[in-house]
Amino acid sequence: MEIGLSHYLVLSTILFAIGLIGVMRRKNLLLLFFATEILLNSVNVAFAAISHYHGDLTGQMFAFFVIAIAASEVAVGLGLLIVWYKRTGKIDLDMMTTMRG
Amino acid sequence: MLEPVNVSLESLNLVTLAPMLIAIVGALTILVVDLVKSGLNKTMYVMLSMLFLLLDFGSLVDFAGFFAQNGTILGFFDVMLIDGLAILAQFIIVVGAMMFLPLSLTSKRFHEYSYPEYYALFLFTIAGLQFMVSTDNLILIFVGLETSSLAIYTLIAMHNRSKSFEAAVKYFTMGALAAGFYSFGAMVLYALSGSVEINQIAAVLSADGYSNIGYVLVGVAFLLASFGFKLSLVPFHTWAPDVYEGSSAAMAGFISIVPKIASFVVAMRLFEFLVQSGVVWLEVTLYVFVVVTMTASNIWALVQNDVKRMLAYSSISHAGFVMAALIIGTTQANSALFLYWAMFSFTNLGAFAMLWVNREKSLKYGQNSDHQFERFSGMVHTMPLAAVMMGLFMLSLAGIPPFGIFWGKLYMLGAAVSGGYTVLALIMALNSAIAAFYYLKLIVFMFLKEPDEQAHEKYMTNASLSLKTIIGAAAVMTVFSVFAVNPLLEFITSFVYNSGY
Amino acid sequence: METYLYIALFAPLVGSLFAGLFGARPKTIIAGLVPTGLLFASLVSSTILLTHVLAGNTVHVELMTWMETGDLYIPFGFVVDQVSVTMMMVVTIVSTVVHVYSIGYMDHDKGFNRFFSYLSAFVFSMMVLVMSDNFAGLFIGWEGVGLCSWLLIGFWYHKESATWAANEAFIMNRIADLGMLIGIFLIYWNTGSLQYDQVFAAVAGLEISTVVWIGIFLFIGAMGKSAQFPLHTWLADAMEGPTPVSALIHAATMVTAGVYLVVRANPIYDIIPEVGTVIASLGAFVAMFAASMALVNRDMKRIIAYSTLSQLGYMFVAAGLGAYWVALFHLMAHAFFKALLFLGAGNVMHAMSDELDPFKMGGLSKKMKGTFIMMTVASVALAGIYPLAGFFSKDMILEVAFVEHHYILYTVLLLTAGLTAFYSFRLIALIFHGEERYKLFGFDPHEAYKYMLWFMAPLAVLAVIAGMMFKGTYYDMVTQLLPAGEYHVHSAFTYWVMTIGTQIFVGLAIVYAYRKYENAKIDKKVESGFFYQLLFNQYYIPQFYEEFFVKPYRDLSMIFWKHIDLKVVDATVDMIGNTFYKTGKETHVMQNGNLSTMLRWMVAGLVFLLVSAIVFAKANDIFAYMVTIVPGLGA
Amino acid sequence: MLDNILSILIFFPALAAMFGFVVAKDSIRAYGVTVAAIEFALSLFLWYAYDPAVSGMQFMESLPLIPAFGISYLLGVDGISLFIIVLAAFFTLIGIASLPDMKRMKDMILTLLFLQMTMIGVFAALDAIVFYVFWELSLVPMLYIIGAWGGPLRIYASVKFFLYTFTGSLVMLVGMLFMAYFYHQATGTWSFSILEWYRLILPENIQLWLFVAFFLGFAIKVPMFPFHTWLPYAHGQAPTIGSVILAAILLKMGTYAFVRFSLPLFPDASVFFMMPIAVLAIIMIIYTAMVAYAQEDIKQVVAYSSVSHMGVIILGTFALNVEGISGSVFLMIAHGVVSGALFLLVGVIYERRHTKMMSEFGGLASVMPHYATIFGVMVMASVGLPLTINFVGEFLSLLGFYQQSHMMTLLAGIAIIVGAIYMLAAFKKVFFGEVTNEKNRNLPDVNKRELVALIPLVIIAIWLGVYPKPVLGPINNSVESIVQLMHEKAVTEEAKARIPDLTSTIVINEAKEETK
Repeated sequence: MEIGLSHYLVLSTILFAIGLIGVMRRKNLLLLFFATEILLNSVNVAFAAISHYHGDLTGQMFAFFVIAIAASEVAVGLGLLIVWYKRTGKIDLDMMTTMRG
Repeated sequence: MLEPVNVSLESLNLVTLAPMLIAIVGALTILVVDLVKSGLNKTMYVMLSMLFLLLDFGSLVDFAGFFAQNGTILGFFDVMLIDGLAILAQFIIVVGAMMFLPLSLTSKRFHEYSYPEYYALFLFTIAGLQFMVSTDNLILIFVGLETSSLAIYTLIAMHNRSKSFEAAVKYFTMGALAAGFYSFGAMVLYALSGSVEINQIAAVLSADGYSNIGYVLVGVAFLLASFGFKLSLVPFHTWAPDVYEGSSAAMAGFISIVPKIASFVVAMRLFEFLVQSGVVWLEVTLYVFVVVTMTASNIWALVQNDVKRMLAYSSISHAGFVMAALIIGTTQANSALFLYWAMFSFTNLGAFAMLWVNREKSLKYGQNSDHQFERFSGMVHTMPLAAVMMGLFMLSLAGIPPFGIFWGKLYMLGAAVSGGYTVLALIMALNSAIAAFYYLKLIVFMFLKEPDEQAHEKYMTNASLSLKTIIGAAAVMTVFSVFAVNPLLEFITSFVYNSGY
Repeated sequence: METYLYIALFAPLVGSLFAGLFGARPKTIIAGLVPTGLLFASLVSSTILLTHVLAGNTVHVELMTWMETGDLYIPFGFVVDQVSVTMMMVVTIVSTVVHVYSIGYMDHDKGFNRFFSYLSAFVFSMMVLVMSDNFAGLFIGWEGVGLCSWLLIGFWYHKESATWAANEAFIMNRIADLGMLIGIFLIYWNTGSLQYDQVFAAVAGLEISTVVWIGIFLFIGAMGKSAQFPLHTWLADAMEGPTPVSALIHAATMVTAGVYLVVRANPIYDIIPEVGTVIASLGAFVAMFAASMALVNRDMKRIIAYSTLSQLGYMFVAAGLGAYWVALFHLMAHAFFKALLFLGAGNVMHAMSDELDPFKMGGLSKKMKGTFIMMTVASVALAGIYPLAGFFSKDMILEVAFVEHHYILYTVLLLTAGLTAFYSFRLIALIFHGEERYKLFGFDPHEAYKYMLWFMAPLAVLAVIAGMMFKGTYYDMVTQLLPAGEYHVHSAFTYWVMTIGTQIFVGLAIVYAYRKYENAKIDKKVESGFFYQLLFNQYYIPQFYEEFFVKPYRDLSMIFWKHIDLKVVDATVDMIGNTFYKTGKETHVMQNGNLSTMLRWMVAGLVFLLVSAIVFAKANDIFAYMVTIVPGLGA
Repeated sequence: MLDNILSILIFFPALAAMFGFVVAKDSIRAYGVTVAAIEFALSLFLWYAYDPAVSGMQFMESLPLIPAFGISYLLGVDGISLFIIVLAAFFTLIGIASLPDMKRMKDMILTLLFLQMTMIGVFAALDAIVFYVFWELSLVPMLYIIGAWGGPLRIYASVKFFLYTFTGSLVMLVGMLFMAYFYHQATGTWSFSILEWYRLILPENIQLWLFVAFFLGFAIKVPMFPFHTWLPYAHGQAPTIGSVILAAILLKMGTYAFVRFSLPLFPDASVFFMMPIAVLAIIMIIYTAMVAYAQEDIKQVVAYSSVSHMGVIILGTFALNVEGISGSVFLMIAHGVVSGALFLLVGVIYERRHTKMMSEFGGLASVMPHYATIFGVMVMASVGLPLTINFVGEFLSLLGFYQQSHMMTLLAGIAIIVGAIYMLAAFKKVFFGEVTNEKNRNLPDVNKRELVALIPLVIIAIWLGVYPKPVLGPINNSVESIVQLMHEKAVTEEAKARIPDLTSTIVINEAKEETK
């Protein structure tokens, strides 16, 4: 069986779904960040595959930008996480409900 | 084998990058100055940033003149697209930034303003947003979006209160999810069309006759979800109230105006061609979004106990109102969007600035939030002028003529009526009536209730000359907006029309 | 002549305003004298105008425009012609007498000044009513007398019964005024004018049904003012006002305005004899109906009021049968003797410290000789004994009924004449004859001031001679304007039988009344009888109105307010507002502050979008699939 | 001066109010009275300079405001608006002059001056958007007056007043935009000028929809049944001055707008909706009169009586003939005078006793005879006694409508009965009988300050009742031109038949003028 574009796309979709489920289920902030990374990277897989399929480099370029942005996101996110942890000693999402309504 | 790169510098038209570069250079300059000599006063940084923003503004004026004569400018591998929308949006972004920046010159000391990084990040935000609006390349939009967003997360967090961290984390996490949606949506469109340029995608799709409509819709659904987050459409709006509450009033006001106009422009670029080419699903979905966003957020705003949170919901509602322009899609509607947002900027600036000057350093015992309605009880007795100002802003937000937002509302309703969306116009009109209730609530507290004797609240503790000036300017704009409407409208209409929207 | 017209019209107004200046101050005699003097001037002017009219002229002036819009043009126009001058004379004579009388009668009243202001204002309104040359002007006077009547009935405003009666009178009149107003509208839209001359000229050319409606609505107006059944209850209650008021307003002048209206509108009613018959029938009914209530009543003023009502019925019979001049003649004669009767009653009341029950009086003739004579004269005139005024006017009405072949009406009226004589002399007997029962109740009666009696004398004289002396002159004058009609029974024999028979019948009634009531015996058995109770309670009509109109109105008002306005209309509005607010309250918990929930909302939104997108894109396929799995869905 | 007199009339009080912020508190009443007196003098001058023979707009001012969207600052008065403007200036003057001492007097006076700007603006505006601006803006000062100086439920009442009217007028705004859109369709240019709109002939079905949209805005303002429930609250809670201005002027905006917008713009729809509106008007007249009768609070009686009278005005307006419309316009002024006076009178007693419950009073006629007299005059004017101002309006309104429907007029005529019932009952409860409540024993009669306000009103109420011509004449001329316009514009046969053709009349009138 040859691996075609659709396989990559299915893989990407599955990864994205996993990411989504992670985003919804995770209560640990760190793991939540992991889930968002999975989301972004699933798209990268698809971009690379589509780029190859179209014979066009734009998709790969997009993937690179996504990687870069994901990296900076992690930087900012972890920074926030650390500060949060320093202030509260927890990284549990359920503790973060002072604002509501 | 790769072709040798052969690009002439002229075709790059690097000057199209000038406005953003000015902002980026400004940010870097501030950082460099800090490296050379640290511990400088915040006033220096504010004024430095203001200067760069002014330069930015000057370059925009230049572009505007150029556009008026020669039309749309492309540049930098045709990635940059300086059309009327881009210029109008950048005007609002830069002017908005210039109006909000002086709000950091408070009389009380706030943690974040002593850091030069704050100003650098602020300028990065502006640059990111400017990128976002002046391109139709999905990659650059993404980059611009994330640049500005990441900077804003940090800016919010720098307020250094536990609520602001919570707000930043919430905003950040949801933003990350939205970024995922965006990239997935972009991926689907790229897969269908082989391009990331919006106009080319449009061309390919229509040449194709929208044969893959199902996949197109999936892609559009993801993009819509992503921009729904940025534009705070219900149910992607949940971050907004918390972020507004968690950040300082100045920051909240900024978030309510400047990033949103950028997202509007991108949404116009992305969705309007689809609506125009008869993608009924998108039209219906947008219709539902507009109605639900306006109505639901209005209803939630009714029950708020905190003015800032109420204003957050009100901003959501206003965004929903303006989104109607995307459905109507006529030049009049798109012009109305810019007119509305320009008017909204001044009024909202005034309202948030009023909250900002009333800000206490820390929460008093028994207070849940900074700007509870009760704090404003009987304000007209203690601070009549301030109360009148705040009242003006509330009336304007409620759409009472002849104050600013009324004209935007009028023109938008006019566009809806002319576009044949009568029911939509009625729903929009009636929503204004619901909205009037919560704006009135603050007026009731300020004007109709007696001051709470026990509280001994002090208003305007955070005021300084620059803040007062900003508020005064906002009030003048709000009251005398009627004289600004015609020139603005003519300017906006010609720019929007010449950009093909 | 115009000057005299204006003096006749405006002198009372000036008097009223003058007295009004002193309204809130303690009694000033000048506040009574000046209006009286001015009224006398009005009387003199009226007399001059009368001579002018007798010479065959009329005066018609237009003071100024009142309303002018579209095709409508209403001026303040006044006309002195044969009919109006008659009314003017009646009004000014009676009111001059009443004014003078009131100076004495209201001597000790706190509201002396106020009283004269109201009284003169009434005269002014009445003059406007009778002198106007158009229906709108008539309506001004119409409502003006209503207002003054309200003010004067409720003059002693601290008395609950007085104010209640005042409001009742006003509101009942308003009901009728609505009819009048509709009549005016009908006239305007069909003839294009409200001026008498133009209307009467145009009315002949209208469809008969329209004229019928005009006639009916105008008569409804007349029914209110003249207190015809079923709008009659206010008149008896109006006796709460000071007695001079009863004499002037509720006997001599205002209540006859309805008759005046029908007489004035004779060209309309001439076209529609059917309506005339209805009016006459109602008049005859009221004559009998009112007289029956007068038979048993134990309130001196109410008895006279019912008598007035009964006489108004007579007038309507005449007017309804087309004998307008007869109606007007009886109106005039009645004004004189009825005013006299009331003023006499006023004297008695003064003497008896406002006691009204004649059973507590008796034998007053010794103490009050003048009053006794005058009241007797008035009663004789009322009973229609030759040669007093009542004979000429009232028997004429009987003849009219007979000649016009309305024998039922004739019979009713004849019987009523007997009743009239009976209750009139029942009253006289109870008050002036028999034992001096008042002593039991500790009263110390005294005769009224001399000048009051002197000023009543002209009325007494008129009551005696008006019929005899003026009938011919009057007839010649009035028939220049009103349709002439000699109502003579063709056979002399019948005439004499009728006249003498009537006289004997009336005489017997008088004798019976004297015999029965001279000693004021109260027959318990009769009193507990059904008919007595029925009559005594005024046929239970006031109770009926209270039970079926007043109370339901009050209750319905309460229901409208408490249950409809507050609980339905307003509550709906509030409910709409509250729905929004409550929806907000219920749903804003979705913003529970938990990041996970927020993220889930976002994903839910995405899923919703995706699902709807797919459904939309695959709508046709899905439908086809549904058709296959659920056969019979139809394509 | 004359070219800009309307602008001066509108903005003079507003400017004066701004300057008034500087005036010291103890001198503010004198300042307010002076300003209002100047304004009133200006309005009288306007009346003086107005040419009653001309039926069209006078003192027109035009200034493009937002030409890109066809909005211009267009002002003008005709016979219909002239007198309401004078009345607005007059009521502000006597309102300020008779203001009792209260807390925050300065705020009150400045608010009243702002309110005056909006009131005069509404009646002088000939551009729909300018009209709308003033229309909405008038809510704000009123909200403050009711909400800050009102009774215990003042906040509820003021917010309800604001939101209710605001909601209605938003629908009206959509209607206006539609109208402008149709104008744009027909001519290719945007315009919100009412005079331009007059020239537009719309198909009937569009007229119907637009009529409904405008109707909602106007009906809530009037207020018509069943949109009237804000009014009793507003009146019940408002301070005296608030009720006076509200009843005398603000409510007239709605009825005025019917004459200015609904009739000439949508003649066919007006004919189509004539009967339904007449039914509403009759419900208003009878039902609210009955509700008024049930009230325990004297002010509520007057408030509901307002609604009832507004029913007659509406009925006259929808008579669609000169008699009816002239009558209704006249009745607007008449009702302004009379209800304004009645609210002032209620205020007099409220200020003395701080209660408005009728059960607290009784027998006041002997304690306060002058007060009772003035009250009595106004009660009689209110029940529409001839030779008082109200009668002229009511008579003409009903007379006018009689041409359209006999039965409806007969039912509406019940107004004169039920009106008498509640008014006389209330008058009786307060003034007649013995003085039972000791607190009422020594109440002072009306003082000079109150008389300053009341005497002129009494004079007007009688003067215009006896001699309405100076007011009725100009009204008539302008109404004639509107009716003629409607007749000419009417599309359907029925409308043509219902709306009289005045060509001959107008020619005759012109001939008359010439011979004069």
